[in-house]
Amino acid sequence: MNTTNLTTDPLASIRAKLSACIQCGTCTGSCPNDFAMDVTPRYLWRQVLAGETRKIFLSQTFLMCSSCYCCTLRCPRGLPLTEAMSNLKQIGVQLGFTTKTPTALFYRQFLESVRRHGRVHEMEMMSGWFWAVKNPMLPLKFSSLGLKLMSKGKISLLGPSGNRINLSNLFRKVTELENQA
Amino acid sequence: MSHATGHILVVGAGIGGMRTAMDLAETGHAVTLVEHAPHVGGLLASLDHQFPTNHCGMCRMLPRLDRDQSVQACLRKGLTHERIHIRTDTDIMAIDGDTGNLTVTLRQKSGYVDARRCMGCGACADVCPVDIPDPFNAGLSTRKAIHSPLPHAWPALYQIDGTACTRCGECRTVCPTNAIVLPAGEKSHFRVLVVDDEAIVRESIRDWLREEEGFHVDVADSGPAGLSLLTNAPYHLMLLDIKMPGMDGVDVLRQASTLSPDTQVIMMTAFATVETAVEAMKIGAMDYLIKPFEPDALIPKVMQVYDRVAAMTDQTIQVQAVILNAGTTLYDPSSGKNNLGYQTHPGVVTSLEFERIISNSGPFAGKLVRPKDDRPVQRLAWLQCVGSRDFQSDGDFCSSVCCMISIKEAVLAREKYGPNLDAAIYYMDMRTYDKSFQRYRDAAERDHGIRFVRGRVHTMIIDPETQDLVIRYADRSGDMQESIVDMAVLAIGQRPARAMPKLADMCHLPLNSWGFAETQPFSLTRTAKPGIFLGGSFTGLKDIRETVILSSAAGLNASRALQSGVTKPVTDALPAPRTRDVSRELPAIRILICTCHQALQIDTDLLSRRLRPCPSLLGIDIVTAICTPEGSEAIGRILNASDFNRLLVAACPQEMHSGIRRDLAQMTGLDRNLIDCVDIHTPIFRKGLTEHPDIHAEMAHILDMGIHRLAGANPLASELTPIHHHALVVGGGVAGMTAALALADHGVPVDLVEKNATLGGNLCWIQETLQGDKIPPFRAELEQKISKHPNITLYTQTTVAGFSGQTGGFVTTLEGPEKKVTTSRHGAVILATGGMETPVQGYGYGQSPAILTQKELEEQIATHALNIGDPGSVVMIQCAGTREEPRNYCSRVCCATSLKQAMMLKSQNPELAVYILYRDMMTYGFTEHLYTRARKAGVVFIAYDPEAKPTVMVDGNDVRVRVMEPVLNRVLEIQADRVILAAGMIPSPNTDICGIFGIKPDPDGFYQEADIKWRPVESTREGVFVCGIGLSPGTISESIATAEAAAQKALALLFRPEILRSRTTARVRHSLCSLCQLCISACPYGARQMESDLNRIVIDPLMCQGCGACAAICPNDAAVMDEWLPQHMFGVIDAALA
Amino acid sequence: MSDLYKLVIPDEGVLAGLRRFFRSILELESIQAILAPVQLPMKPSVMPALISDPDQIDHCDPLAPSFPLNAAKVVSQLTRNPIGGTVAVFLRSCEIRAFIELVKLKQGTLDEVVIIGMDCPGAFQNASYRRFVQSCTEDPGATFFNQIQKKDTAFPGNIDLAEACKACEHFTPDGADIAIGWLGMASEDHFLLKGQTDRGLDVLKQLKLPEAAAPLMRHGAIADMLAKRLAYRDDMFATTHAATSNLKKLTAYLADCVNCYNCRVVCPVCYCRECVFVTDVFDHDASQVLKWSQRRGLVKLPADTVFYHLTRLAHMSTACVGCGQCSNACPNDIPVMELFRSVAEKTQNAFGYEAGRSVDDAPPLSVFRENEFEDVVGIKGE
Amino acid sequence: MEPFEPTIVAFVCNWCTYTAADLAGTSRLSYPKNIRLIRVMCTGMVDPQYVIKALLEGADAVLVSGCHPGDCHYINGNYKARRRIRLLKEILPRFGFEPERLRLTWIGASDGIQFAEIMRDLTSQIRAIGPSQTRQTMII
Repeated sequence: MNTTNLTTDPLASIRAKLSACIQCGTCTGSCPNDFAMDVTPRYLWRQVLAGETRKIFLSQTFLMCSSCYCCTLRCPRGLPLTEAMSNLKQIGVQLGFTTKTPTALFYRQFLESVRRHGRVHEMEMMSGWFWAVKNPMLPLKFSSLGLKLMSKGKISLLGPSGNRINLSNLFRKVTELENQA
Repeated sequence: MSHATGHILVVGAGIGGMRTAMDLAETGHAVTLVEHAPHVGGLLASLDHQFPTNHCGMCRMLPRLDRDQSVQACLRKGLTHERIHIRTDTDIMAIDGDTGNLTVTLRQKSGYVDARRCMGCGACADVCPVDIPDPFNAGLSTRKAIHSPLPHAWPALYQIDGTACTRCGECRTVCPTNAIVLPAGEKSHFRVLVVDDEAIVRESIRDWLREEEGFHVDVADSGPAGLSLLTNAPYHLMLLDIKMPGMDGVDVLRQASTLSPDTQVIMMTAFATVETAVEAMKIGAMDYLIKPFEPDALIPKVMQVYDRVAAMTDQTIQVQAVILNAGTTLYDPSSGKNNLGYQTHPGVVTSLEFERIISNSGPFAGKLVRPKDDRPVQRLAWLQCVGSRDFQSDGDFCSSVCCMISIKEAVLAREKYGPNLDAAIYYMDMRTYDKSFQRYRDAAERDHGIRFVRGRVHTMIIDPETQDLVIRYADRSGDMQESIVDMAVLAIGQRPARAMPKLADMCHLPLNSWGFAETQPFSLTRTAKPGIFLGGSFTGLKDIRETVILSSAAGLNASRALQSGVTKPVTDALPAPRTRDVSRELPAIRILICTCHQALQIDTDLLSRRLRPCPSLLGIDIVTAICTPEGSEAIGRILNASDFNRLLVAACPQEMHSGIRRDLAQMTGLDRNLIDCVDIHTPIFRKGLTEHPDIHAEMAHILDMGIHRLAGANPLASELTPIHHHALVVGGGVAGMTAALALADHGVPVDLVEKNATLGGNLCWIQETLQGDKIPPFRAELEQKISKHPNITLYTQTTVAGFSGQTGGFVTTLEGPEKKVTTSRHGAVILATGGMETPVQGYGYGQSPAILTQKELEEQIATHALNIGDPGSVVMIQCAGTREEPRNYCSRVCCATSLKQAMMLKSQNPELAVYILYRDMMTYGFTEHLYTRARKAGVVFIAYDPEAKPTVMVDGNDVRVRVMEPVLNRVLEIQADRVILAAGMIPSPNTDICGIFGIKPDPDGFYQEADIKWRPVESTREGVFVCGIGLSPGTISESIATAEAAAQKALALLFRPEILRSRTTARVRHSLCSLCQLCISACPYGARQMESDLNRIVIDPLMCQGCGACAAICPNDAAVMDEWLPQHMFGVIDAALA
Repeated sequence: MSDLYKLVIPDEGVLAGLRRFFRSILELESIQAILAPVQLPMKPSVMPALISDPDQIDHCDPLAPSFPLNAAKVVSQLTRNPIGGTVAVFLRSCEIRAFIELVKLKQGTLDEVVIIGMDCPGAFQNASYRRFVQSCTEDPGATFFNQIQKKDTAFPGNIDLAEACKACEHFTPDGADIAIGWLGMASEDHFLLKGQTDRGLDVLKQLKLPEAAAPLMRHGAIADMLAKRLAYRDDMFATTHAATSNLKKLTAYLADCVNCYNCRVVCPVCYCRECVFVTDVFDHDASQVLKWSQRRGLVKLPADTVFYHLTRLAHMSTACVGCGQCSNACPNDIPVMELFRSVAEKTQNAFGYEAGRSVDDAPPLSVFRENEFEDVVGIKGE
Repeated sequence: MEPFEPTIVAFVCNWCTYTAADLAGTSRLSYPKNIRLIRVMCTGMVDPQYVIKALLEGADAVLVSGCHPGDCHYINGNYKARRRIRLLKEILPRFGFEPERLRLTWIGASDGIQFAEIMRDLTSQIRAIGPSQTRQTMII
């Protein structure tokens, strides 16, 4: 842990939230996605406190968080852990650490599809994602899932049947507001 | 009496309450001890063993100097003391009046059984159809609606739980002495008014209450109709609906509360209007029910009111002071989120329930099985911090004792159920903060094989097939662990006392944010209101040692309040019974046999023939019922002849404890110990006695043994030991000063001896306490009080050179400056020689000015000599050279001091980086909150293992600290501007105090207490009391509490010019003694010395506790104990085998 | 500097050698007096005496097979309070061991005494000794000692050693400061003098005696006497146990006892000033005696005979050194020593304690440890 | 003649064991009436003389019962009693008193059930081994 002063760096806001953490491990014990995380949430909070910014954004942990709020509900110090996870996601995007990871691309495709149709066009989103990730094996992994969903009529090639609304100006308004904040 | 005595009320008769009551009674006050439960003992009544000794020692709290004033038996059977009036089943309704003259209203709940007539035969319980959960076994087993309050209670007075009794009357028909009065006389006198606009509600309630319960029920269909009924006839209870056309329920309530204020009101509300119901409760409604409700929701509420009304016996008493010892309650894990599956998963039990499960008098008679499915248990887990250190259950404080309780239970379980029982404790910080706890924990881990696992278990999962409990937790290195157990014991934390809200608003007590009462600065017992004091664990869960200390301290402060002349002293010396001197007469015994309402047919001359030849037996008289007033007149008539000098009463067990011996002593003028009482009813009425008992043979043995016991009674009036009304306090620190002032305020002249030139001890360098109270003004005020106090003579630069003599008359030689020697006599001694910071070795101490101890840091902060570079970093290392052999004890205060100093530094310079390297943060009690605040303020806490201690590297003025960070699993190197070593405390290493005063030190050099839990401020020698840091490390207010407790114990010795020696005191028959001195080493209290100049064995009467060890080891009975002379024991043995 | 010296035996005989040795000790200015068995002028009986005048040494007769009383009580009286100087005492080993027991009970001290012991040849009962003296032609001591050295046990007046001495395995004076060894020294012209403690060595040094080499034969001689004695002892235990294995036999064994308590008076380790059986504790009321008689039909008086012996066993069996004085003193020739030694053997083994072995072993009932003798507690099968 | 009913003398410590006896009484556990309880302040006070006296006077068994080690009100009374009983258990069997006739037990304050069980087991044990030899022998 380098010994530069910890306060002048992007994680300051999160650190203020987590400083009361007593490393009891309850969040790790309660997290349903814990199996998929390369670094446990408890280790992550320790890294935040130690200011190891680069290492944090290398790991997948905060991206795996599906905001089920279990950890926040159970933290004996009442810390807003899920909020911290989503802040990490935002900071990751703002600092460009996480633009290239498959999960980030998946989110981008999802937002793109919602912006264009007002609802998700699964086929368009998944194919866009496969294309963006540029990993030829990926479509094969999802093919069995896709065929099963198609057979049940969950995915239609033409996209969502209901009325479609273009939400471009809504998204533009949001990006304006974010830039002001 | 040297000081003013008065009548003091003690609320709560747990361990704390009993300790306060006994202390005050021993110093001459009259005490009323009030207890809500039907028995004394509180939580301790159901605990068989206590840490850190794993033994039980409750009875060692009993008075030692005038033992004959109180009961001499196991305290779980109950407490009786001449000057303590105990009222169980009683609540405080109101306390008013100002200081020194308080009137208190008490309400005693009736037990529906006449205490004088019940002889505890238990026939009623056999026929009672109603089973209710038994609080003694924490609800795990059941008992009947009519029951004895505690299995151990003696005499076993049965009582009925009014709310559960169905009034079936079976018990009354069966009771041999018809002692049972069914609850609440006639039910039809209980008048209920139902006000509801829906007819269906009115009719159904009326049917339930009138047909089934037999109450008088009237109905009204609207508010005004109800009110008119209320005006012309009083009702005990009104069931009031809220949603009614015209006048709604709340208006009716408002008018009814003025119209007939003592009518209890229960609101009936639909779901939507619950808020209004709660509003209604604010203006006087007692409770509310949500419609639609079933009879079994309504009837218990009605019964509660019915009972209270029927059994109301309020009474007011005048007292000079009130001491609240109402203790605390344990957290109920089923409240809140109940994420650990308490009562839903089988095998999840609380620590109290586990204590009962392993107890031989527990629900399963000591078999370790799961309560719900009786499955045997092989694998056990203790989960710490349930309901404590947890925001989610709004308990951000540490309950201080759960860690130690879990260790104790784990060790007891392995000792009792064998080594193949797997016991693990899951904890965050193992809080072993007292001086003996660390070694206890190490022994648990090393010798008893208890596994200590760091990790907080959040969820209890049950494996559906095997019904095993699965524990998931993240261990230190972060990966997930699972372990399967049969039973999980929840170390439940504390919550305020059940009666806290009521008592708080009655006495206007300020409460802290968690609902516990707060006390004045520097005192753990005094409150803002002068006449009110808090004792024991009322201010927050304490272990037994602290509870006993705080209870004695509260007693001292209450007694001190009486001395300040604000109150008129009330001396109610007990009228000494005029006793006839019978020492010259041969034993002449008369026997009184109670036939218990002719339940026994006794042929007196058959009996006396069987007892012959017994020249000392004058005659046998029969009394029908000794416990009734007619019985006592009959006795009066029989005993007018004064030919006898000893009286044997043969009756039921109740009489053995009733005041009959005292009444007969007054009636006959004989000394109380010449009257004895034997129990002949239990053996004769023994249940299950198949063949008809030959009662005369059975009784002959018992009476014969009684006669020989009584013949051995010592007729001589017991001698008096003179007490020198003068006290010696050694050590002028905060403890010494407090003790000296406490004694001086009670009119006792005190010699305060201090080896340095000035008073103050450790107060000289400490600036501020944790709570922010400034020390210098407090120290100045204490010193000023001491110098001005007429009763205190101060000896500075003086040490104690010699000490000898017997309790109550010690001879001390003091050596002052320039070898000035003074000798004086003292009745009691209080040692308060204090302690100092441990001299530090290692961690680079001394190699750089940047490495300081906590004391040096505190001094530098005070003189603002501290300037750390910008932004600067400070590293604090806890347990630096302590809590490991050779000094394997926790000094209790250094963690809190580090947090205080860290917050001080952070407030001066928020940018400062502060790291605290710790093993276990010992922030017990409410200091836990400071721990959280320090974390929030940005202090970085790094835990280290004792094996991988941090190392400090110094080259030039660059100081670096290297430590292994357990979570990141990497070694961190911190550049530090200051390194603060928390080295803990050692006792002041001055002259051999223990050798001079003839008391034993403990392995670490502190004073060895007579009993670590039950006699914490008494040394191993009677008359020498110990307090302050010299006794054991502690905060300033804790040291003050030990000093006040020590003063209270010394007062028990000093306040009378002489003390009546107990009847059972050892005596030496010098003509037979061959001075082999075997009896000296046999005496557990060191009460015997060899006076070489007299060539005799001399006994210190106040130290002797009458155990008889000396009498047993002496081959030719030169050492004997009165009342137990060998020839009389032979007589009893002969009688037993006659 | 070895701790072995020679006690040269002059041609006048062993007795003269011993007397010269005692005289040389008495003449040391650090020794004020010497306690030794003395031949009384008026009658050929031997009694312990405190000799201060060297000329009187010629009366002392350490070889006489007379053991009138256990001198431990005498030495305890000499050391209960400061005597003002140092006294040498010549004691048999059972007297030394009894005195060590008395020191533990604060009845004496070892500070102002130099203990001289000798390999104990054994002695006769008082009655037998008187018969032996009459039938002896010349000096009884010398004749006895010569016969012992020649292992010839056909003593004049066909008498035999006391039972206690025949069963005694502690004949070497291990507790003494100075030990005189004659066993295994037959072929030498001197006895062995061994300083077993610093004080003993210091006295021997002052005497400037010739040093002695470690004797070769001694070890063997001791071993075979030990074997003989142990065999006799174990046989005695067996017979005694058989004779008292139940109450009926025990009462028969003690039937002649008249509660005269002589066995207690002469017992060196029964140190009580007044035995409890003569105090008020056992001064029973007449009504109680009548009650016993009514209950049992008949009660032998004085009562408490078996009770007395059992209680004495409980009190002093752990301190019994087997000196045999109790049998010696019993007017009705009850074999008290056999009973007490056999029980003492068992009780001392139970506590791993040997009476008189060392001053530092505390008497078994005066100390305790927290976890010991777990098997005694509880009612599971025996 | 009727079946043999043993008489057992029990020296019972006033603190723990007496409380367990009362607890057994109040919980209405039945235990045999052959037991004669003699209350002493502590087992450390039971002089070997009392045990010998009881056995010689015709007691079929003597029980000494006190607090568990560490619970003793007088700190170490029970340890001393244990050594004395160890001594007596060495002497008395030597003269024909079966070892079962002298027992030492620890009974805690809440061992009411154990107290009743011990009394029952002890009585049945002694009933099994028959009357004490003191009944047939004339004690002198």
